[in-house]
Amino acid sequence: MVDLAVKINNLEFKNPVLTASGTSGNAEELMDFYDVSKLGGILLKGVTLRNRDGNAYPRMAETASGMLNAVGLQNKGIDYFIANIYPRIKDYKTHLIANVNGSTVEEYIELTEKVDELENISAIELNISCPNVKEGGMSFGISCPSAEAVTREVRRVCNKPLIVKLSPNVTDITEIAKAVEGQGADSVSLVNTFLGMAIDAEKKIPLLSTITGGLSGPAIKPLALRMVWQVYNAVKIPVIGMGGIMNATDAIEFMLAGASAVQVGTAIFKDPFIPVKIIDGIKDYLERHNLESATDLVGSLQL
Amino acid sequence: MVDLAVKINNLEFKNPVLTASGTSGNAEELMDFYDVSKLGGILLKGVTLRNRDGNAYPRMAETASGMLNAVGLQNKGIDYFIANIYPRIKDYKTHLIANVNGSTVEEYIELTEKVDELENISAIELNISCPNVKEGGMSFGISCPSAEAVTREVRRVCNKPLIVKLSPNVTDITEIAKAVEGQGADSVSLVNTFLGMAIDAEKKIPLLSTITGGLSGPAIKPLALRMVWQVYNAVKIPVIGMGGIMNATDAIEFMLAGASAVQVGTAIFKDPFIPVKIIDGIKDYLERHNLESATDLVGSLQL
Amino acid sequence: MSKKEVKNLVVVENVALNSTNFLIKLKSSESIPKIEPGQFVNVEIKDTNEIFLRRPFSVFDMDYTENTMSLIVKILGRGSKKLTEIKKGEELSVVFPLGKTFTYPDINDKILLVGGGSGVAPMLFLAKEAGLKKDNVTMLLGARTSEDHINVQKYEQYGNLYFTTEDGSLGEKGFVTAHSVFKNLKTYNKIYACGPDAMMKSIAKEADKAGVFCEVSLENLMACGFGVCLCCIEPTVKGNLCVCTEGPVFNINDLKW
Amino acid sequence: MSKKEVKNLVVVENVALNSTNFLIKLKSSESIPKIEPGQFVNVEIKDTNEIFLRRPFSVFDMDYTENTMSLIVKILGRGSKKLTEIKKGEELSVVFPLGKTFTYPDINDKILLVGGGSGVAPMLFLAKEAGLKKDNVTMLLGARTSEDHINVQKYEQYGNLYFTTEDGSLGEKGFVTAHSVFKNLKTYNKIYACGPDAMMKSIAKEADKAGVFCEVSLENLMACGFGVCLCCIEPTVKGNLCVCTEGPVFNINDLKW
Ligand SMILES: Cc1cc2nc3c(=O)[nH]c(=O)nc-3n(C[C@H](O)[C@H](O)[C@H](O)COP(=O)(O)OP(=O)(O)OC[C@H]3O[C@@H](n4cnc5c(N)ncnc54)[C@H](O)[C@@H]3O)c2cc1C
Ligand SMILES: Cc1cc2nc3c(=O)[nH]c(=O)nc-3n(C[C@H](O)[C@H](O)[C@H](O)COP(=O)(O)OP(=O)(O)OC[C@H]3O[C@@H](n4cnc5c(N)ncnc54)[C@H](O)[C@@H]3O)c2cc1C
Ligand SMILES: Cc1cc2nc3c(=O)[nH]c(=O)nc-3n(C[C@H](O)[C@H](O)[C@H](O)COP(=O)(O)O)c2cc1C
Ligand SMILES: Cc1cc2nc3c(=O)[nH]c(=O)nc-3n(C[C@H](O)[C@H](O)[C@H](O)COP(=O)(O)O)c2cc1C
Ligand code: FES
Ligand code: FES
Repeated sequence: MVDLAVKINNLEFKNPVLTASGTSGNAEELMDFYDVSKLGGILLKGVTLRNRDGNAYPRMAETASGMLNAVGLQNKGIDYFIANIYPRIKDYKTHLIANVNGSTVEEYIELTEKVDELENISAIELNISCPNVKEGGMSFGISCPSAEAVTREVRRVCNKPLIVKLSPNVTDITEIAKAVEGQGADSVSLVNTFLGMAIDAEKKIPLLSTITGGLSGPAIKPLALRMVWQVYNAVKIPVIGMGGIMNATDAIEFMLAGASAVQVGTAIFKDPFIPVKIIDGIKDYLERHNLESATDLVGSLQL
Repeated sequence: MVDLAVKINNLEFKNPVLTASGTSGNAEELMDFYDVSKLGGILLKGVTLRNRDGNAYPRMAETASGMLNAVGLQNKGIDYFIANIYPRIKDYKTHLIANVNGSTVEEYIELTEKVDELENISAIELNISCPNVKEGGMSFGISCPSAEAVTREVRRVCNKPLIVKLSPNVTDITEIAKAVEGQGADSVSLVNTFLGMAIDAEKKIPLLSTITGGLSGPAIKPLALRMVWQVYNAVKIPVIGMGGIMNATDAIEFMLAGASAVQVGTAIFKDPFIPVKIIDGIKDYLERHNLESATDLVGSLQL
Repeated sequence: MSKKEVKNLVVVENVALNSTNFLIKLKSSESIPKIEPGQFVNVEIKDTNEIFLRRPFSVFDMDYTENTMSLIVKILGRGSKKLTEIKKGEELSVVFPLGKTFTYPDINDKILLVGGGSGVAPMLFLAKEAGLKKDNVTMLLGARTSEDHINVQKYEQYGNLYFTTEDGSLGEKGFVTAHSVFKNLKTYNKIYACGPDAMMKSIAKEADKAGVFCEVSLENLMACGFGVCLCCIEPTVKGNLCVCTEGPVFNINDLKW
Repeated sequence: MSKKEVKNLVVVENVALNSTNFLIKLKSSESIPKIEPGQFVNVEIKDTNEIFLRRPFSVFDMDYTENTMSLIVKILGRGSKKLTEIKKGEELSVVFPLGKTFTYPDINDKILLVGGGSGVAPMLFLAKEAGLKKDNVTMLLGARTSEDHINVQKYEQYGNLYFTTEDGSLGEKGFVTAHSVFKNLKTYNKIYACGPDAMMKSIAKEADKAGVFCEVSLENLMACGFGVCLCCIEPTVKGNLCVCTEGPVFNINDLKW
């Protein structure tokens, strides 16, 4: 029997397959298809301090082996989440991780304080990499000083494991990773979406209401994989990898490159069962390769 | 009759479709298929001061809607080029543009001086964005001071139009674009390849001998398009756009976003006739849209 | 909570209804869940390097004894084109059931169903499922020319059929809202519409003026189809709602049209 | 300079030779350029979202009166698999002619041709085109088991056929280089080989020891196939050479094996 469990920051995940924030709603939507207790964990939809309508339609454009989105963190705010959503999902038998988003350091702090109170939220993913909001978001994640500042302040009020989600839209992602590690991040997750753009040539207009949006899906996999490998070699804290993972082979590649766990995002839109299939596929792989545990994969790329 | 000609830095191109450096050899290879005088121009294979063997095999990995390469500027050096290749190609009836590469500023200068002497080379593309060489290359293109330094020094010895080719592997490409504009670049071309990685999960090894390589092809189009649009809005000099252009619609999107001309790269590997088909497709589009000239497209995106 | 599924269904029929519309009938090996008018399925377009996401299609018909589901696919772009090329015997991966159904009419309601373009399918399904007397159901279908209309003769058993074409080649000439049935909108208890946005908007305006209950089925760009991506939103009086889970059917009073 | 073309050819035959090898015959509507043993074509794999680049295949046979070209495609991965599913009547986009041919033997030469795996095609083509007396041609084909061998009976007219299998189910047991023909390598004037790298390397070693002329056809990863990408290189005594333009046929003396 192979052991699929992985441990990150003292949290034991039954397997290394989580679903990515903004691609698996608040877990309830996946329950329509299967019991989410199969999953290693679920990164909940990005939450903000107050209600956000998100960006105008159209928010989505299909691209070669990927898609652009410009959702812009639509959500009803943390208080609504606590009052209405949390009670419904809190007993799901998997790790629920909040994805917190602010426009200012103060907002990040206030939000973290509220989430920190929620017993059944296992960890906090600090999203400093959303490319689809005018204020805050990615602007925190693309410079070391601002990434440091927000991590430091949030760390002070956060008693749960703190995962910082990094932006790939930078010259050197290892610099940012080291900066947040230095301020007490327990782990890093990467990558968020790449800033991209699509145009309707016939109408001569951008396809997104926001002109630019975030690219996800298989198109970005080679870039995400490179960044996970770079960051794995640069920091000591665990790395959670994502970006275009569509099947078990992709997930294994991220783990070989150094990811302790993976998140599956856009693939869910194609088929919500993909995360479950990936779990099975990793098990198969471990058996075929005579490996005992999923953790044996982590960083085991041979150079 | 629509007018396909575009003018960039006092060079008149018969149409806005050029072939990208490293993807169209030294023009001769395309002559096996058709007369290259059909093309707006040809960016010759990256040249260095001395012979370079390039990187070890394997140098290529297929990815979703794209490919990674790690060629590493294999070429016989500028003197060989001048003695053996230039005489054979110099009378092709299209713009031949040299793509110059150095490991040091001094090498860039010496190389530029040699190329500057070649009468039938129409312009120089300064490649400060090659991700596949250990020294020089991209390291010049990812920080403003180094991009400025090399542009300034090369500008001094370069009497031909100077195109600086930008790296997309940066936090803010407009900063680099403005930096090289400030040092006398006549135009900028973008993007070079994105640093990526691919892994053979079964063998647990990287697919490239160099571990990382440069991603090109349709996968990068949304990112390249966004950067062209950003740079077009940030500088006054002409922008030459590329990255995943596979057909006329793609090329038109780049022009709408602000490119005065486009370069076609990886698409040539799929079909060397694609650049020619794109020229025809742009002509069709202009006719359908009642536009008189290809220059009418440039930056005409409606927001 | 209604269970949703991802299933490979077998194509048992793919026939051209005219040059751009195809009827695709899919069969399940197991019993198929109940799907009602307005609901849709999200279909994978395989074997092409141009399509990444699934494509949503309204259900046109169900047969629970045969375990089949039918769609009408109109060729709009690359994905719908590819889909219409599928062959009998091939499998199609389908996510279903998705979205909400139309509000069923009351037994004595007089209803007007207006369909245009790819919006014809859910209107015909609703006409069939409504369970009303034939004379209480009016179906109005609009298209550019008579060739763009599909043969709907067998729906005459469910209601009275009217057509418009922009060139006057079938039925009345002009857009659907110019049709004479719109002269007496108040005679209807409920109006349902599905088609191009512009069409639905002008219908909504007329229904609103006449004060008649009106539901429309929206066709937004979707990534997931089951409520996780938040890409398919429509601004409503209740805020931005997902068309895939809170719709595609909306009461026009809720829309900000 | 030999003109190269990109053409849509029509599949006129696609037959399974065994469970993993398929013979695909392609027909041109116009006259087809001369293609010689060792040369290859680069084939587009359409209608799949997994494949981005073309795939190279050696030419197995040509017929200039019928204007057809044949390939033997062995299923290795996703692209070759997809290719073997193509149907008669469908079109295949092909770039050709690519690469260099083998050095033809002199009229009285005795030659040994060794093929393994997907390397069988160019060996059989060369046997047919060499124009030698049957007894001067020795063909040795290696595979894992007898089932992995294809039926090559009709090549008996061009030379003497020998087989090896790893399990001894056909011909001699073991790798090709263990076959008895390798005992007397010096009786051959020229040796040609195409197959897995390891096989070609051990043949090269034997040929080198025996001092016999030997050419091998390499199968490198290719992006373009016509010399512009510089991805397909092989280190040689003349530096890194492109397999697609300077090969795929190399004299073993030029290789750094
Ligand atoms: C709930 C719902 C039910 C639907 N029911 C049916 C049906 O029963 N029959 C039917 O034929 N079609 C139906 N559609 C529309 C169908 O989904 C689209 O025609 C299809 O997705 C187009 O895909 P394509 O690849 O052919 O077009 P593409 O090549 O992707 O696009 C072609 C053009 O159409 C636009 N477009 C694409 N999809 C949509 C969309 N969903 N809404 C608006 N514009 C779009 C694109 O922006 C582009 O300009 C429905 C859509 C929804 C959301
Ligand atoms: C000049 C030349 C002539 C050839 N002639 C023939 C022929 O006549 N018949 C035939 O069946 N095949 C031939 N091949 C090999 C054929 O090109 C490959 O089998 C094919 O490209 C594999 O594609 P795939 O998509 O099926 O494999 P993939 O799914 O892309 O790969 C499967 C595995 O095979 C490896 N691989 C893929 N392509 C190659 C390659 N070209 N060299 C080495 N390893 C590779 C990959 O790294 C991977 O591990 C030839 C190759 C070359 C370069
Ligand atoms: C529609 C959509 C919405 C997203 N929303 C969020 C979000 O709220 N918070 C966040 O941290 N990341 C968000 N992301 C980014 C994903 O979590 C993930 O980082 C990214 O999509 C790359 O992974 P993938 O290629 O597997 O999708 C979103 C992505 C998509 C496609
Ligand atoms: C195999 C290969 C070799 C390349 N060599 C060079 C080079 O020598 N100099 C250079 O400036 N760019 C080089 N490039 C980058 C291309 O010119 C181009 O910037 C990039 O591929 C993006 O465009 P595309 O997606 O159309 O290919 C190379 C790209 C590829 C794929
Ligand atoms: S399509 Fe994803 S939420 Fe509606
Ligand atoms: S495959 Fe491109 S040079 Fe050989």
